[in-house]
Amino acid sequence: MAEHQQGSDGADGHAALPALSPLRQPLVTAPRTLAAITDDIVGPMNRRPTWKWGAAFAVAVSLLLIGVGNVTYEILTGIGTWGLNRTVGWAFDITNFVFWVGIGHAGTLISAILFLFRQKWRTSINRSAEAMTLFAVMCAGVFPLIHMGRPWLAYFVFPYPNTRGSLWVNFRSPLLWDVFAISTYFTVSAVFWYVGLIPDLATVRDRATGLKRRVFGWMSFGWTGSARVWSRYETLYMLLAGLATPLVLSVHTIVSMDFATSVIPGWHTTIFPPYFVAGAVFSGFAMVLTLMIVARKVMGFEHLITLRHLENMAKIIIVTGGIVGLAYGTEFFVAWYSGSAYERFTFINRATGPFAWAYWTMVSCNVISPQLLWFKRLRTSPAALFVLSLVINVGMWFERFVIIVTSLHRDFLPSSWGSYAPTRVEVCTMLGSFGLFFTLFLLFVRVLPAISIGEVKAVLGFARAAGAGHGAPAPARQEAAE
Amino acid sequence: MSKPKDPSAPAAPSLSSRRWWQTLDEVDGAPAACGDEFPDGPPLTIGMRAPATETRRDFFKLMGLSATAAMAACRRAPEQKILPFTTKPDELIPGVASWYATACGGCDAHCGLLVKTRDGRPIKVEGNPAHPVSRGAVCAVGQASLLGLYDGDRSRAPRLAGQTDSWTHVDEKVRAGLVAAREAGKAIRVVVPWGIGRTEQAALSRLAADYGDVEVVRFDTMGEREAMADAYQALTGTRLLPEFRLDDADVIVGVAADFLGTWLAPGPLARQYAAARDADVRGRMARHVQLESTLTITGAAADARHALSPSQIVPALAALVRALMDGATGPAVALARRALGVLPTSQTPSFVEALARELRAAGPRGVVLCGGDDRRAQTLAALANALLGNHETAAILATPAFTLPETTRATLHAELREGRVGALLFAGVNPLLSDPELAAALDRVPLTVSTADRLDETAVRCGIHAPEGHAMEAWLDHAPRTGVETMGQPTVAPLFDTRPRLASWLAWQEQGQGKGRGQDAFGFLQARWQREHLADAGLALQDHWDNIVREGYFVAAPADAQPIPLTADGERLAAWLAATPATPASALELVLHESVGLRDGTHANNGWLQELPDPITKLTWGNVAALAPSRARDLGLSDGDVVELATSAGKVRLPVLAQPGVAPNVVAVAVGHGRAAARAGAIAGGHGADAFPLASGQAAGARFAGVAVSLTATGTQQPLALSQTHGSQEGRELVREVALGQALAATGEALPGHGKARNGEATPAAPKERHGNGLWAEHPYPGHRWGLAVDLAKCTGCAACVVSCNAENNIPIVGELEVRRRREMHWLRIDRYYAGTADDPEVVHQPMMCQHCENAPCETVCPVLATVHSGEGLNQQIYNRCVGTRYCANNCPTKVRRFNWFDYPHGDPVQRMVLNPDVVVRSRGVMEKCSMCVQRIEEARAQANREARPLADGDIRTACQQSCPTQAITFGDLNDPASAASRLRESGRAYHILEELNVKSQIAYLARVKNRGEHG
Amino acid sequence: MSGMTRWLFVLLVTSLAAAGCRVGTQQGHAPEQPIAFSHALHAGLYELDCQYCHAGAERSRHAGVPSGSVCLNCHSRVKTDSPEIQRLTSLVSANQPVPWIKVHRLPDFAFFSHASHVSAGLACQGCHGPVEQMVRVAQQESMTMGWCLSCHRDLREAKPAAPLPLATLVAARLPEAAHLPTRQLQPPTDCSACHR
Amino acid sequence: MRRLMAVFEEADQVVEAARQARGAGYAIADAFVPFAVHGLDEAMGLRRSRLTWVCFVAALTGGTLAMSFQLWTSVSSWPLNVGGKPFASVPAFLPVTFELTVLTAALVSAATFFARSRLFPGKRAAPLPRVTDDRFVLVVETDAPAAEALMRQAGAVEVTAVAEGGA
Repeated sequence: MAEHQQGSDGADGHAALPALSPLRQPLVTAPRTLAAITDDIVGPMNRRPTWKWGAAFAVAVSLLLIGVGNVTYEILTGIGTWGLNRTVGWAFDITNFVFWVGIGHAGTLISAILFLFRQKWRTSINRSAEAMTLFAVMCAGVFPLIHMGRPWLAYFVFPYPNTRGSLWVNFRSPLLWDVFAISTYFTVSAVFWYVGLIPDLATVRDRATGLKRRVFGWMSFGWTGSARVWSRYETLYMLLAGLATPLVLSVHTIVSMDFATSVIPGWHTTIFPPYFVAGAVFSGFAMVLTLMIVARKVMGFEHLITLRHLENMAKIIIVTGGIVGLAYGTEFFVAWYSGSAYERFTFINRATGPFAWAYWTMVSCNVISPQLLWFKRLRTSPAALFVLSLVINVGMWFERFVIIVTSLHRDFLPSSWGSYAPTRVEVCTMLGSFGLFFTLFLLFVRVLPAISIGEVKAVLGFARAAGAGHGAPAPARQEAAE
Repeated sequence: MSKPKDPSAPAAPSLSSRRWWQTLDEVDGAPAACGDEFPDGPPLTIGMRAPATETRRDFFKLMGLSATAAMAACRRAPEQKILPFTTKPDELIPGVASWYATACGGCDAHCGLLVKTRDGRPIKVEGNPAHPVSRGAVCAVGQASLLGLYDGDRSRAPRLAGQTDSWTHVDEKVRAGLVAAREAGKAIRVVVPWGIGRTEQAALSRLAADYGDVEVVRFDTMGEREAMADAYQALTGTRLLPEFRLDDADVIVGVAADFLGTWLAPGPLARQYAAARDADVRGRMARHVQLESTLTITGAAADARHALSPSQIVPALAALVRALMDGATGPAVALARRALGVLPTSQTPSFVEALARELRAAGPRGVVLCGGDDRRAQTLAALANALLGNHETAAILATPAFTLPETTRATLHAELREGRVGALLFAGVNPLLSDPELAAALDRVPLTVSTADRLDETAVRCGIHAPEGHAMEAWLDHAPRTGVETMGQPTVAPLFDTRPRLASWLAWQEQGQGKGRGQDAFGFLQARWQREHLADAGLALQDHWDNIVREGYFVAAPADAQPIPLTADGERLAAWLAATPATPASALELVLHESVGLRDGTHANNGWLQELPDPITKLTWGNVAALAPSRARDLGLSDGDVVELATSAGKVRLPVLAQPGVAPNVVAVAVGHGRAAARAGAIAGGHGADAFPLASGQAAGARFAGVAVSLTATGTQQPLALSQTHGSQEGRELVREVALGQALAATGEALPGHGKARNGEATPAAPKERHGNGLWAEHPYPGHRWGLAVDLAKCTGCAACVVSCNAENNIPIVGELEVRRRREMHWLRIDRYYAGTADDPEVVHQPMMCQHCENAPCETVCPVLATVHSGEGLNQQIYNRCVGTRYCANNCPTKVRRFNWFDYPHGDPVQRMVLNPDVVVRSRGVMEKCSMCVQRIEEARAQANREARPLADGDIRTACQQSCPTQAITFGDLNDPASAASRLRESGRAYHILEELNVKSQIAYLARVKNRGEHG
Repeated sequence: MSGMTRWLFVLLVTSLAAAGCRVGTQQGHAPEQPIAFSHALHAGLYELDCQYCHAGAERSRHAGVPSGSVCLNCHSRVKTDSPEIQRLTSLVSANQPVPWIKVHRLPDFAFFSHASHVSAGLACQGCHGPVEQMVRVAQQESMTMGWCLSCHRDLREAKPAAPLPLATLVAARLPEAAHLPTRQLQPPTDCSACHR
Repeated sequence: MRRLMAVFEEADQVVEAARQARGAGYAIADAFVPFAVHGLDEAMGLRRSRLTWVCFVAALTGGTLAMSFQLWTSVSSWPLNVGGKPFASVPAFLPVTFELTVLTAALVSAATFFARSRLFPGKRAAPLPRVTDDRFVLVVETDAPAAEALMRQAGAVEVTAVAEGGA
């Protein structure tokens, strides 16, 4: 019976859907049984890793090791091993920090905001997007720590009772806000991610045997799929999504305040929070895109992560890219309009000074290149999207570099004007962070269900409720049952 | 690149609104400048760290880096021992500083010093304010001479034929050699520095008495004093040096004389100069016109400056003398006429007429200061002064007569060539550095002795090296001015097995017959003083003596020296002048000059001076071939291009620097750099190039200025260790200037374009709750509120304050590579900006230290409260709390915060002794900056408390303030309206830097004043 | 657990540990000294004034440990048979310092001045405990920054009048000293008072 | 008392079955499903979870604590003049307050959920076969044959009677 149903459904499902809602591509173009979906997602975890995965993992790990080596050297020798100087006190370190925090944004944003807006298409990508968030925040977190002159005293930034009469911390410092923002963001995202993972862990448990079963049994908290728990679970998930959404916005707002609250021309500006958030979403989605396009190829998820997912993300990139472009323009206008000679100089210097090359790289990557996405052919071509997403990530990295370095290297007193050039250690440290990120991500797609089984099944339900939309699926059932 | 701000601004008499030209060669972005080379660990430096910090830091590292730290944290810190004296000297209390008045050994000026010693080691040099000549002024070199004391590369024992040996052997050998010379009827020559004291002269006359044909040659590397003395000999018959007193001058004309930086006695001269130009006190301001070939800080300070090549100096002076002759009387007129007769005349430079007019108007209050070793120029300058009649006034006086039989360097060369010299003794001087010809002749002298403090270029060629140690280790007196003697007392026992020069002279007397033999140096010196000064004193000898030693100087009546009578015969003068070598004009003329830091190279091994940015070029750790920007452009050279300079004498490779203010056909090179590590010391080695080989070979006459030189590009590049690479103010009102008229008019109320330095307060000193332009009530400062006032009208950029700050605050030396990476650690820097045109620039200096802003941007952003505001308005930096995020430095508008990029290691236990025990030595990874010498504030407060009295204005003097030769810096309590600092902030010239940011700087700057004279 | 989480964990543990067991505190530290000198005997029984031996206390940052010669002022005659004294004598005659072990230690970034505190009329025991009862000196107080601060804060509140320093009185020749103003103690609480 | 355990293959069937079973007055013990089946909770007549209130209270407490701790440290415990700012720089304290609000809210809600649902790491679970994969199970508090018929009619592929506590 099951076979028959599947057959028929499969047939008219494919035929019917376009007719029913011509505007809608199917969310999931999978063979239509729940078991099949479980197989598709859990399957890769049981198969031996493909050579592609192995190669990717090898590269990632070696990058990670390079990074670890250089960071160790830096911590043992001194920040002097970086190219910084008395004028430019931050460069690669904080650039990478902001870059990774930015990457870390799309994850929770996709999950939370799209969940709240009931955007069903999120289901195939939210799991890995959230994982990406966690790993990116880890990478980000490393930089504030190693950029300290005395990282072994980093615990000073926590307000713990001490013997210094109690000397607390400076709650007025944006850096301290960062400490709280980043750790909160990491914790909440982790909880959100793990809560979403539990039912799927149970699924894996119930198909596994031996040690694996015990491990996943431990990890899945004894989940039985009870409907009572499910309904409570839905509430919790909704709450977490509701909490995560403003959190996502607050984190990059606070990161932007590292600059906005300072006096340095080019930093001291009020448009930074929205500007940074947009930028973060922009870069975040680009990174999700990069990862998804790779993942669906390598893990064979083409039918779960469909062109429609890619296209939707491309659209969001156009929008956020536009916002970022607008911000660039606004900065210049305000610099001129403010009448502050320092502001004006800073921005003229940005576009024409020693670091003009970085500025124009940024503009062409972030403002010009996304305009190609107005063409549907490009929006729906994974190859093109892949290239574009990489370009955008390069551009967003340069955005942070431009903001930090060009503002610092020529500020108020011309006597102190200087320059900056990275050293090998800094470059290797940055590579290391990419190594860390991809190592974690590749492990993730191997050992955990990279796509939310439960949610995809739920969506499948709607997909199968041919045409009747989200409403009561019952009538559709009868038809199908005939 | 930004364009100059608003070229069409009206030419109001304020620098801010004058048109600014773009920086010359923007080094920014050039790979050479931003040094992308991979820093391999900490640079080789002699930065200083106390030994104890090591264990503690490792302890913390361990703590932070692993979870086992929890345990580690509870461990007891390693044990420390206390090793008391076995018998404590009575005068010494551990932890309490004692001060000794003594004389500076930095140069021939021998200014009066107060040396601070802690637990037996000198840790700071300050000026002796009571000293009648130096009046508390100490230059950068004097400040740094402290580090010279702890120079581990000094000789640690005497040497015989290169091998270390005992003093007794050395003395025997020297005495034998001297006797041999006498027996052989050969001459014995002693090469001594200028300005050796009376006692030393007495000691040398003992030698003369013992060994017959003993004559001394007074030597100064650049030959300036020599040339001057020759000129005065021609004019007066005696080889005297004029002593200038500028306090009362109305017109000061400097001719190739960097008298604020390197010439004769820069410290005292700068003090007098400041007095002469202090419009607030005098009601008028001496006008200063400078004629020079390369830009010096003296030229930078001048009201008008004319760039002349060396060959144009004599014609200009001749024209000036001619112009001064009409209306003048006295013997000078006739002499001048004769002199001008024999000198080649050229067309009069345009500015001379006006200059002569000003000088004539000033009469005896006009002074011409002439530098360089061109005897013709020196003679003309002397004549000009004579025509002004200031030989009879206090403007120029003769320095004390020299009592020893004397000969000149030229004669010595001749004698050496003829092989008439049986013994040649070098009293610490190092002629072979600059005089290769002498080196050649040296081998033929049986006995050669050097008392240099290290195995320098001369000592290494001498058979015997009898190291004299450091000035702070010896009793020695000096006579800076007739009637004034400075007492130099030792402040520490000799660190090494060295012996003061005076002792050596005495030890080398012929033994075994009659009086005064074997007398020790101190006894000899004291005996002389008792004979000459104390005999007639009413006081008990001992009291009087103690008094002199305590005060550090002695003024004998008459305090004033004799005027200089011109007694020369015109014929002989004319003949001599005609015979002196002229400075020929050439396509490209070389100027070798001393630099403010290293001077003639004597201090090449001094890290503080090597890392001291040159006040004008801002170059550290080396020298350059400075060209006029237009010339460099024509030659297609940009900063850092290495060129080869070739003169008839030799070749040198140097990087080019396009230096505004250098005369168009001049290449200017600082001497004293590029000495070999084996000769000068490890620190000097490998930085810059030795320019002396370029000096013309001739024994006398102009050797260092006006040498014809050729320049060829090598095509290679060498990054320059510049501490400042951008010369324009970009039209920002950082350094402000007012004209003299305005400055005098402004009594109290603000000048146009000058916010009164009040941070928008009702009164500057209202301790109650103050509302500024801020959003919230400001924090009250009920007690004291410390602040500085910096008078840019007085600051000459001489950088004495910078070195003083280094010494006081244990600031590490980071080395050339790190400076190239722009990581010098100076808490106090001097910003230098240009105005005007590239070839005729105006220069402004601005000492820049932590502004101790009330609304300090750095404090708000520190996550761990490592920098917060004190109840007395200080911006405190707590090193042990700092985790090193560098956010504060980024957010500092004046970029005065310095970060410890590495542990600046300090291998040398000798050098470590210079550390100030009242200031912590910062570890790697922490931020540091100017503390307004908070240790001095606390010291003074504790003192006042113990004496149960309130702190008085002047109790506290910051390191930079104390030794400032021009007293440009004033520290004080801003809550006390009567304090000097508060009063200065009330001046109409006062303003704050970046006031528009409302950071409320506690440092007030007083706008620069220029006396533009008849056309200004 | 990796990256940030690991670091956070380490830091948390460390900081708690640091807070818990009071880093660097040496309270109760009582090392064995090279010579068994008893403060109980000298300061307690014989009531020698502290500053007879620790002469720097009123004038210098460092109270100072007496030079061997000071001990011998008495012990050249007193109790010369004791082996301890003989060890001392031999050290002094060999011109060797006595290698005392430091008991009260402040880190080298904290500047403490005995002069300021003694001349403010504070009793030595306030910080050093009842030394006159200690046979072997032990660190009585925690000597942490918080401990210093609490006293400074309290005194700032209390504003007690301080007697004039002995040195001042002597300088002022006692009769006039009566007319000298008395001082209010205002111990600083600024960081730079101790950290420079 | 015994229970009926009906196994379905489709989500809609279990919803339908639940609705009818309640309509027929049978008490529904619980359902076991592989994903959050839309409408099942209404069908089973489950009350809305009160987790939202827990979350709200937690947020309030967290926020209040955060702000008051910052005020205490910077105003009363050790007031320090930082960049001339007032001791109580309330605006500057908002970011940390907000972050801690969210943090406590999230952690407390999650913790409450796990506690209430008795889920914890390592808990031994005896899940019904395939309910985490592709089977939907409805457990009814009865063993009446009518109920069984109803289940079958609603599309149950298998109906078994189990002892108390069987699921």
